[in-house]
Amino acid sequence: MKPLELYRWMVLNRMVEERLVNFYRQSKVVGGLYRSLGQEAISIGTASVLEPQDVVAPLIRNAGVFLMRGYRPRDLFMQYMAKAGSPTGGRDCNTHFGDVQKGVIAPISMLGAMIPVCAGIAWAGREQKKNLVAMTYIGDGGTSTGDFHEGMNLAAVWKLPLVVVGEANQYAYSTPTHSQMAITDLSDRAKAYGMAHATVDGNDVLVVQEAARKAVEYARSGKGPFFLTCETMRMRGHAEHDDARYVPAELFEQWKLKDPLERLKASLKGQEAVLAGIDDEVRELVEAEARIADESPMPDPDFAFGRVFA
Amino acid sequence: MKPLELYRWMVLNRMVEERLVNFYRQSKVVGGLYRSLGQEAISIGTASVLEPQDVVAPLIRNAGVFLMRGYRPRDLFMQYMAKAGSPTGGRDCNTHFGDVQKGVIAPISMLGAMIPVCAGIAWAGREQKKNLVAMTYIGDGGTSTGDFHEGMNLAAVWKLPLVVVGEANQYAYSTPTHSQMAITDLSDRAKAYGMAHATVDGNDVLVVQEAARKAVEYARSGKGPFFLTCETMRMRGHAEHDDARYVPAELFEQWKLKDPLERLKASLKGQEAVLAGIDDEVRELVEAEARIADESPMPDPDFAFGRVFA
Amino acid sequence: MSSSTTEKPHLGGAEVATGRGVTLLEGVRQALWDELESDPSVYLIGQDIGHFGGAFKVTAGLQEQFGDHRVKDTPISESGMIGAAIGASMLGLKVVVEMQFIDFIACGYNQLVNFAALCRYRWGQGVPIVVRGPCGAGVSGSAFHSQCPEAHFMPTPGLKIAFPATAEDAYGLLRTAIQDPDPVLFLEHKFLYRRVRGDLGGPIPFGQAAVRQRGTDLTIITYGATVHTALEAAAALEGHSVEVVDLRTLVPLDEDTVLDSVRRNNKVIVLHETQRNLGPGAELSARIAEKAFEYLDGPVVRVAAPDSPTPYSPTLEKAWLPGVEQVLHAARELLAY
Amino acid sequence: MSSSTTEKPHLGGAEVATGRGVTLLEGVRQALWDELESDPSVYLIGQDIGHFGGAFKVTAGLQEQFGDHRVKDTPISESGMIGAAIGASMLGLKVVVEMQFIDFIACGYNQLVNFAALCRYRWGQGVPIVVRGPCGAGVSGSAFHSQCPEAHFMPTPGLKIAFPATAEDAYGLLRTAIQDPDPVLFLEHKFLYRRVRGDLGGPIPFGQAAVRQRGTDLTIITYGATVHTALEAAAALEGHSVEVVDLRTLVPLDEDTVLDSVRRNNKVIVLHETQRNLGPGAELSARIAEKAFEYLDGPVVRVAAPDSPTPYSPTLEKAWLPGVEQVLHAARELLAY
Ligand SMILES: Cc1ncc(C[n+]2csc(CCOP(=O)(O)OP(=O)(O)O)c2C)c(N)n1
Ligand SMILES: Cc1ncc(C[n+]2csc(CCOP(=O)(O)OP(=O)(O)O)c2C)c(N)n1
Ligand SMILES: [Mg+2]
Ligand SMILES: [Mg+2]
Repeated sequence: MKPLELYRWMVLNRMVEERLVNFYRQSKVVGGLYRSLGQEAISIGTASVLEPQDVVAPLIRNAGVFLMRGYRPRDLFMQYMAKAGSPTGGRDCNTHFGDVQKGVIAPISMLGAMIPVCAGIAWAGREQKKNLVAMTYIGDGGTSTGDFHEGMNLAAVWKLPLVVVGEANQYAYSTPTHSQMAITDLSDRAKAYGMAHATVDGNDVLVVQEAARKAVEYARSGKGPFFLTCETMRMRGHAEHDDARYVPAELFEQWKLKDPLERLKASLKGQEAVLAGIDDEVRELVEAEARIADESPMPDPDFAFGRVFA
Repeated sequence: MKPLELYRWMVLNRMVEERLVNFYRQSKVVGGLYRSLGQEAISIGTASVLEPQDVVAPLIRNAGVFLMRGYRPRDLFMQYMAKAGSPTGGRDCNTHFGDVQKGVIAPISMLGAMIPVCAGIAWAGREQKKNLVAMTYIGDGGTSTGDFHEGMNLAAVWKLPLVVVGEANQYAYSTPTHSQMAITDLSDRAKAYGMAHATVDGNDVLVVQEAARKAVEYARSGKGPFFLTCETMRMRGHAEHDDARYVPAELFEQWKLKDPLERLKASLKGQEAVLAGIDDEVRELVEAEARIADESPMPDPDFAFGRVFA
Repeated sequence: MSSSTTEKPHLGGAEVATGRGVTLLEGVRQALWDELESDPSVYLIGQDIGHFGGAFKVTAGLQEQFGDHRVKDTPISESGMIGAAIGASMLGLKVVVEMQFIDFIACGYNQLVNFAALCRYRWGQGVPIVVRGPCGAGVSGSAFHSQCPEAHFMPTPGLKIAFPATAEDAYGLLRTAIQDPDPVLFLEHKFLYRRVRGDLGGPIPFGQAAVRQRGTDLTIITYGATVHTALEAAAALEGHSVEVVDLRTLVPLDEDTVLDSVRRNNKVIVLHETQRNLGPGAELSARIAEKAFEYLDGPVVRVAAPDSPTPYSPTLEKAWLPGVEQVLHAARELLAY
Repeated sequence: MSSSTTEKPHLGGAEVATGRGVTLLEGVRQALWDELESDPSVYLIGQDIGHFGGAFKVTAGLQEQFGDHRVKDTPISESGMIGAAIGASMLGLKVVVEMQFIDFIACGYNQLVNFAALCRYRWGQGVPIVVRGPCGAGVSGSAFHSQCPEAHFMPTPGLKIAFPATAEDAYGLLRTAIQDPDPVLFLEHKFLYRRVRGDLGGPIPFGQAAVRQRGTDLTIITYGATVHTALEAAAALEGHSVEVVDLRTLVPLDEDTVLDSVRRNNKVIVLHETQRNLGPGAELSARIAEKAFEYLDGPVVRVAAPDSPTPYSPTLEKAWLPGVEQVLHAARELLAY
């Protein structure tokens, strides 16, 4: 995907979340708001290399992935505002939505659970000769779960076309990575499975895209699963209610200089006018979508019932 | 521990199990009988370096560990025969018994579960300044469980005095190791945790003892946990009912040449008379113990009830 | 624990049912065979289920017939196995996951109750998987190879539970389970595996209890292995006409058949092997009270295992298991009520 | 989900109870503080419970006071955490494990039900651990941050379950739980955390229900957040004298207080927030039938959540939660029975 396209997706990702912050401040967001500020290059860079037949399971920090898979900003807005028109009709929260037709699987909250599930998707795709790759994400903290282990091991033993993207963003809620694991390179997790792996700069969308392209190629070619660690920084609290006081100010400052959007901009010298045009187009789109979502109704109480079984 | 002592323990371990096979053939063993034939050097070599204050959690292939921690052959016989006089009074089976006073923790069947539990023991021991090391065992197959991962990671992050002995015996029930993991050296599992590790010949009790001594020293000195892989071969079926037809005959033949007892004997050239003396002493002991166990009563039905809560 | 475990007939009734036809274990195998044969989207995964045929040999011969893609060994990862089945089901596979012993489902609990069961409600995605395996006591399996886990899963919305008592039902219910659009926990009592025999029929719909014996004085509601205990007790209650209702599936529950029997007989015993406290018997007692209170000539009486783990020693296990004696005792008291 | 989640008062009664004293959340914190202070063998572990004070700030200030040995952060490993607590307990530590949300206990299910709960029966080894955390709906937490998991654990022999409804009980029951020689699942309803207040007393023994309101026409048996729902409903039933029994602990269950109330009032509603199918209400209904059948002037009626996951949107969650309206409806029907 071309840098300008990547730029547009990253801007869209960021503006959608910024608009959600406004909704949150207006108490229109029901529950917590989870940002991916500073990590957008990971969602955009990795999703940018997926084919239509591929299946992806985004987590709470992957709003950008939903957008790239065909969901509209209003879908995310309505999800966070628990509206009737949201993908789940208000039954589930934030990024807990999906549609197999769109190649998107909704997560459950229990961290790690998506890894075995996506291994199963990769397995089914191979059995069905769909030439698909399954991709999912995991935070540094999420790799401490038993499900991460069981899913990674199974994928390696079955040589499944699975790409797991590790978002090493320095923290799990308030817990710094060194209190979560005794390794410094998250990719070392893959060594227990004999799984191919790489660690890259997660704040450079071009680097992420290239690494993801290789990882997906590797998986699609039948060589087996791939664990791609993207080093980055969670630039907000765990959720908007969390002021992240536990993060040293210097850490934020140091990472602010590596903002993925600014870095991509810098690499697009001379195209300021084009970029500004994209910014305007996206801003308008987001506003229009936000208005639609905002004005849309809450679900009818009756929708609370039924559809437990087919 | 001196080679002759190690020899006695290994002979005791083997003769106890051989006597159990007789009981099994007489249908006096209730349920399955799990052998450690060919793996005795691991139980004996590792348990031989433990101090009185240390705590160990043996699994089904570690009958020898119970013996070295002060249990008598009759205890194992009675456990397997579900007798009233067994350590659990007939409430639980085979090696599902223990006594914190003896520094022995009883396992549950769910593989992997002992790793977090022994991490907790190592943690408590450190808090209580007991200068203790916790040791437990895991089969190659057992390392595929989520609990293995969560326990190993926790032990590494907390730098706990825990030694986990991996018994790489080529199979998990009928499943060869290559269908269980995509690595060939079980020690690679430790790399995901930044945990110290080593892989040694599990059929040479002197090698195992020396490696275990180093691992326990490392853990006791506060450096953190240690994963010690002992390469070996399960020389019987998963349990006595299993004829292990799925194991290539050559594999058995090749490993038979590495029988740990024979190898230790060979290294004790010139002491044949002493060894023969040990054999006789142990044989008599085992027979006497077997008789006591055999003649002992089954539990009173009333013992089925109560002691669910304190 | 293994298929060769010396099995002691603690469950009374079970032997009575032996006779011609195929065993319950063969019924399970035949259902798997027929589904693998008739539906290319059906897959089996589990530990040692391939060339080895599983700890109880339930899947013996299936990998040879259908290949190692359709019948696949897994690492020792219950959560990984169930999770993989969930993912595969979203792409259209129908995966049957074997727990080597159902007790180990505790290690895959989260995937089953939080992922598989809740998907359809949350975002409309069905998860047609079957998790099956040997359960139950009576074979000296002790605490971790004897469990009947149905009570731990019944409160989970979105999960169906089947528990056959006969070879016909094992076959018919398993075929239905595999084609069901929702997740199913399928419980096979290992004590019955080789003890009950019958002729196989076709698929059997969920939610239809079977009245194993008609009667007019008392109704015993049960399922699984204790259906045979109930039948033996009924036979022993000379002079009394006892009806035995086999629920077959706990979710969905055939309320109509239960209530119809209650309204006719007015006295009810609920019998199950699993522990008493908040066992399925509690739900039956509560529903009967709510929907047929005025028809009751006595309290709904529960006969179940005591609230302790299954002990190992045959003498202890026999005392622990709810047997014919307990049923007779409860029945006589209730009849005299 | 988080402590700052916009909370909507779906549970009716709860606000009524606000007033002077400390909040239920502060009661939990005070119990932890007092135990850490009075017993050096008490330790707390959990995710983000240290300097951060936990997702709900329950442990705020404890690490500063008692140090990072006694109050310790863990990796995201529920099974590892519970397993570690089990092991530590065998050497004499009393470890309190926080689930950031109790829903995640599903990931540590095996360690709690198969290891902790069964040790004493199997080999005589007690496992005095407490697993505690925020549970319950009413704060738009949707399916995985709203669960009341008690029904999934009640069938487990060897596990105690406490579920306080007031600040006093949160304090008193938690102190008892930490000193209890057996494993305890301690459920704290997050909707009550900052909504109910009271003065703290001393430890409160398990197995002693509290009659929150005396009455003569009808008994409502409940526990946790719905105690407040019951009290509001009772107040709204003008002209009728309603007794409200708060069980406080589900295991052990205070049968005496329950049966005494049933024998006096002859009409019973069992109310709980968790789903209806095989919820604790089923066990109460069954026990009352078995032990006080002849005292019943009507069926034991259950009021509980429908058998579906907790929905997210406030409009849906309000409809889903068993509220005052449902209790009034059931009560009027039963009173007229
Ligand atoms: C099994 C489980 N335990 C606990 C939680 C609560 N929880 C939600 S997010 C989170 C931190 C996740 O950190 P990380 O995996 O690094 O992802 P990040 O938030 O940094 O993107 C925790 C502990 C959970 N969702 N699942
Ligand atoms: C969680 C869990 N799943 C399945 C089993 C059934 N099981 C018992 S032993 C065994 C094989 C274990 O293999 P390994 O860990 O290599 O130990 P070994 O028998 O080779 O010593 C299996 C699958 C179990 N005990 N626990
Ligand atoms: Mg993180
Ligand atoms: Mg092995």
